[in-house]
Amino acid sequence: MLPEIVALNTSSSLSVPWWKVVYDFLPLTQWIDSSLHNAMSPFWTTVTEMLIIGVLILLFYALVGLFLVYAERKVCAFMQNRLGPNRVGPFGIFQTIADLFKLLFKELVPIKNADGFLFNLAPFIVIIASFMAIAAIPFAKGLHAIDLNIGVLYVIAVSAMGVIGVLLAGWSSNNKYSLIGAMRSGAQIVSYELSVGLAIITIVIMAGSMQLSVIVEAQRDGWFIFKGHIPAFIAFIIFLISSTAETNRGPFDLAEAESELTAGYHTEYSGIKFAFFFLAEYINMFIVASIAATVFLGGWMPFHVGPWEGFNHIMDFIPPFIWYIGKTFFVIFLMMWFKWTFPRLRIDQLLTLEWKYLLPINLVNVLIMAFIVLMGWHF
Amino acid sequence: MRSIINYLKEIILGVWSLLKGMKVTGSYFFRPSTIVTQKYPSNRKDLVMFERFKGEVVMPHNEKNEHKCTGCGICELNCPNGTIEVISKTIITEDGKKKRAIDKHIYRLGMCTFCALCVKTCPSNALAFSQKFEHAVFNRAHLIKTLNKPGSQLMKGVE
Amino acid sequence: MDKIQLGEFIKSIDQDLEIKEGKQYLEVIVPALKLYSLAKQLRDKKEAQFDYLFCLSGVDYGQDLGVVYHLRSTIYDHVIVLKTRTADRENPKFDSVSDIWKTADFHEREAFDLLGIRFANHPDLRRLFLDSSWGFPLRKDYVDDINIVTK
Amino acid sequence: MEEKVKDITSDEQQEYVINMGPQHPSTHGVLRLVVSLKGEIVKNIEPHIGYIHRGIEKMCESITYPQIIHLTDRMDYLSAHINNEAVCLNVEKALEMDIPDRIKVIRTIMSELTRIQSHQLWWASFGMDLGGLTCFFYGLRDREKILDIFEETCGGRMLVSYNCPGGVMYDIHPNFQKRVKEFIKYFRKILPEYDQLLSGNVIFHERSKGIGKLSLEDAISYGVTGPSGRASGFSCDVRKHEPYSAYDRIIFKEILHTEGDTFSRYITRIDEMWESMNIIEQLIDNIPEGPYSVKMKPVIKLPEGEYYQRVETARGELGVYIISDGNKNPYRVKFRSPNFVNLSVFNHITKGFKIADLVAIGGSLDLVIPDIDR
Repeated sequence: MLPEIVALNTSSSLSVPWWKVVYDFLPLTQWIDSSLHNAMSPFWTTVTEMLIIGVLILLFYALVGLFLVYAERKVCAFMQNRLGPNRVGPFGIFQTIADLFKLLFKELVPIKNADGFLFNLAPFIVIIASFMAIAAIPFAKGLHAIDLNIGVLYVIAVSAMGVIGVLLAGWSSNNKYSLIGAMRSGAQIVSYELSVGLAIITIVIMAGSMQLSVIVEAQRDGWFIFKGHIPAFIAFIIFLISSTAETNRGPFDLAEAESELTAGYHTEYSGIKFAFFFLAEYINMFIVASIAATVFLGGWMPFHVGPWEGFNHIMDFIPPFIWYIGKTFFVIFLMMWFKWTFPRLRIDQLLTLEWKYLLPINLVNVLIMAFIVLMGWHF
Repeated sequence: MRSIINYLKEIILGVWSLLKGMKVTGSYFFRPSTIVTQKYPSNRKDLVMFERFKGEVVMPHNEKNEHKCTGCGICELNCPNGTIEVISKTIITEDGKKKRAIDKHIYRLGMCTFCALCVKTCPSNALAFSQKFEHAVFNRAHLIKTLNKPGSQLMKGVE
Repeated sequence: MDKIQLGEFIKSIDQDLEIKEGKQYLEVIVPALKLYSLAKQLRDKKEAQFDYLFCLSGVDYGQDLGVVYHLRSTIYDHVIVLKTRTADRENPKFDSVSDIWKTADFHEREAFDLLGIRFANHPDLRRLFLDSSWGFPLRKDYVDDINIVTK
Repeated sequence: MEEKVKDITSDEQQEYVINMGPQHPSTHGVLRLVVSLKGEIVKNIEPHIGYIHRGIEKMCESITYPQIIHLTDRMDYLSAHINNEAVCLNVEKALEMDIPDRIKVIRTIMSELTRIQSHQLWWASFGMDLGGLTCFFYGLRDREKILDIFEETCGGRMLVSYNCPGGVMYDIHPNFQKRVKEFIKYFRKILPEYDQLLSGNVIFHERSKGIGKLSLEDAISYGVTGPSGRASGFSCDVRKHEPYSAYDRIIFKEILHTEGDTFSRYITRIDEMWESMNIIEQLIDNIPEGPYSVKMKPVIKLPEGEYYQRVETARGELGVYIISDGNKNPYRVKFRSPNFVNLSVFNHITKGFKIADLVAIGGSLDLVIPDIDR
């Protein structure tokens, strides 16, 4: 099988090694596009493509969600001297699937005096918000649902929409704990959205573009976290902190604060509606991590060290998709590590952290970065 | 100026304390040998309880189906919860004397608090604790046990 | 102060009080009416300073109902026991000491709950463990055919 | 008739009453707190207790003295051994018995092990209250080691029922000394990890310093004892003031802090764990030879009179007040349980703080609900 592909590809472009061609998804997507165009009218082509992408993202969504739940449980178990899930399947890998079935079959408990429409709408808003954000993320070269020229802005804007679902859930549940949780979440997201934006702007200044594919392409000879040295690193840390807060994860999980508010905004949800919140939390984490990977760690770009040709070749050999996933999971692991180490903050401390520490540091950081870019002091 | 230095110092010390915490959890994450979880139902075979473990009260019988219980009822008196009930009968011994012996030694596991007073106060050491700890049954009536085996007799030489 | 000095001290406050040398602590039998003023003096007087009420127990003596106060001074480390009782079983009433020692608040609620002893001037005398339909279980004449099983 | 217009801006109208418990993750049992809030700020807390009131004091009146032991086990189940010791000491004091040194030393070692395991569980659940779930597992992991020691010697893990009037139930297990020494060695290495994970953590400092201040006067007036009281500078360690068992022959210091906030309550307990290890180390190598139990009459009857015994449990001062009328059953038993008294201060120190602080303060008071309800 392999030699054939090599033969096929080397004929088209002799200068590039074969694996670079294989790892480029652009020809594949273009081929699908053109063959669809040949078969049907442009309108139906678009519809079919949308359907295909929708189904693919849905599948990816479910897989990532299930895997992340499993990974989180394993990671936290190992940090806590436990084994974690180990009953269903080898090493418990089917545990989350079993959980999924459990959640699917569970009764949806109707809540007395709850605002029924909003109560049912809330989980969908949360999940749609995270669903939309996935569309703009470049998984590998050419593996892109949509390449907006304001990709970064789009992802941040859309992923922040989930808080509306959280607010609605808290409000409509007719539960006092839920309401407190929702209000906390609102205050939290409004504050931390600012830091997320500013941290990314630091890099946008360097890249000179908000298009995600351009940002990734600009990191061909070095990731931004290395290129932008000190300010980029600070921005990365701030991004990590504030994005953890944005996804309502520990130590910033005040909205659900299980020791204070039992389960916060999703106290009253059960069955699949609860699963939506649960899944959305993990997908949000994935999205945030993939933005961090794309913007700071070079997306699907392999790790290159300037003059080491051999080393760079070996790195090139690893498929970009693996690079991308690896970086994303590294960031996710960092976030899990935070969650399972630190105690939770209080709501006023959370806001103090944002307005007194992160925001001023961030503003100064943007300034420094602009200056560095202006003087050309970056690598 | 001093306030700025303090501000930065605060941040650095804070981050350092957080990193120290992460070191602890991180080091355990990369040392799976420290895991303490026992895979309980699958390690049943080599799971040994300590010999003093108070699982449930039993009446040891020897191979001739003999026990040491004389039916004196001291255990029943000492039990704080009414867990034990001794039903005695009178038997006629070989030399023709009437003698008290147990008919049934009833033990209600569901009420037992494992205070060990019955085992400790038994004058003839007829009772003991077993190491069995899997007591779950589907019917509560199964928790009422008769400790003396059917057809068992008093061990010779025990008064 | 040791027991003898304490006894003399109590005598100096009120001649009529009955003082009993207990096996462990000095015991003072106080009439219900004198209780509050004695308690206050015991707390405030410089030589005594019984600032720590470490136990307050209601007791049913069969005929009488009584309250026993165990007091200790955190400064001098001496202990005294105040005992008071009343023959009125229908509406037993003592003065509350919860404004002298705040810990008495809960203790008195407990005594009210389990023995039905009322404390005048208590800020919030409600039942603590049981609901209002229960009797007063620690009284000796309490009967409960359902919950108390005796062989 | 004039209709009164409701003033919706008054404080009473704006109160947001939430019902924490009886089933709530941070009340550690069936404690119900009716919390009045204004926004996130706590205005008033009203504890509702009695959900597991079993009437232990009433039950004691109808059982004999050795049988009381299994009930005191179930009061403060985390310091079961110390509770039992209180009853036994009281009975022995009433009978004016001489207790051999071996029993005293065994009891002291066991008490201190109980104190350590209780503080470990407290540390675990306190970390969990603050949101650091990992603390919970580390605390329980280390506690398991002590429970194993208990299980080997006493046969029980939590409710040990090891004391009895006149001594202890069984002699210590041959492995006991070796295992305790191993544990001390292990735990001396692990305890600094607790500090790295929680005590030194900047988030934890923010969450606990200056929260729930209890002044010395209030601590005495409310009778808050144990580590919670000592954190306010209230010298209330019964082991020092009225030494019982072998505490009069060992050198240890009473841990006192003065701030009285959540952090100093925390650090008092951590220091107590170190101190308890010191106590055990002093005793473990020189357990005197002798009988493990004094022969008692089959029916123990206390002479008529009143007896009061105080001991220091992991949560404070436990008083056992026995009134005997000369029968084999006590006439009246009163347990002055430390948690019951410590709970009374909860409302006082939590006013004006936030919900999250309420959880932190509740955790730092270390309430065990069965001891409150009895």
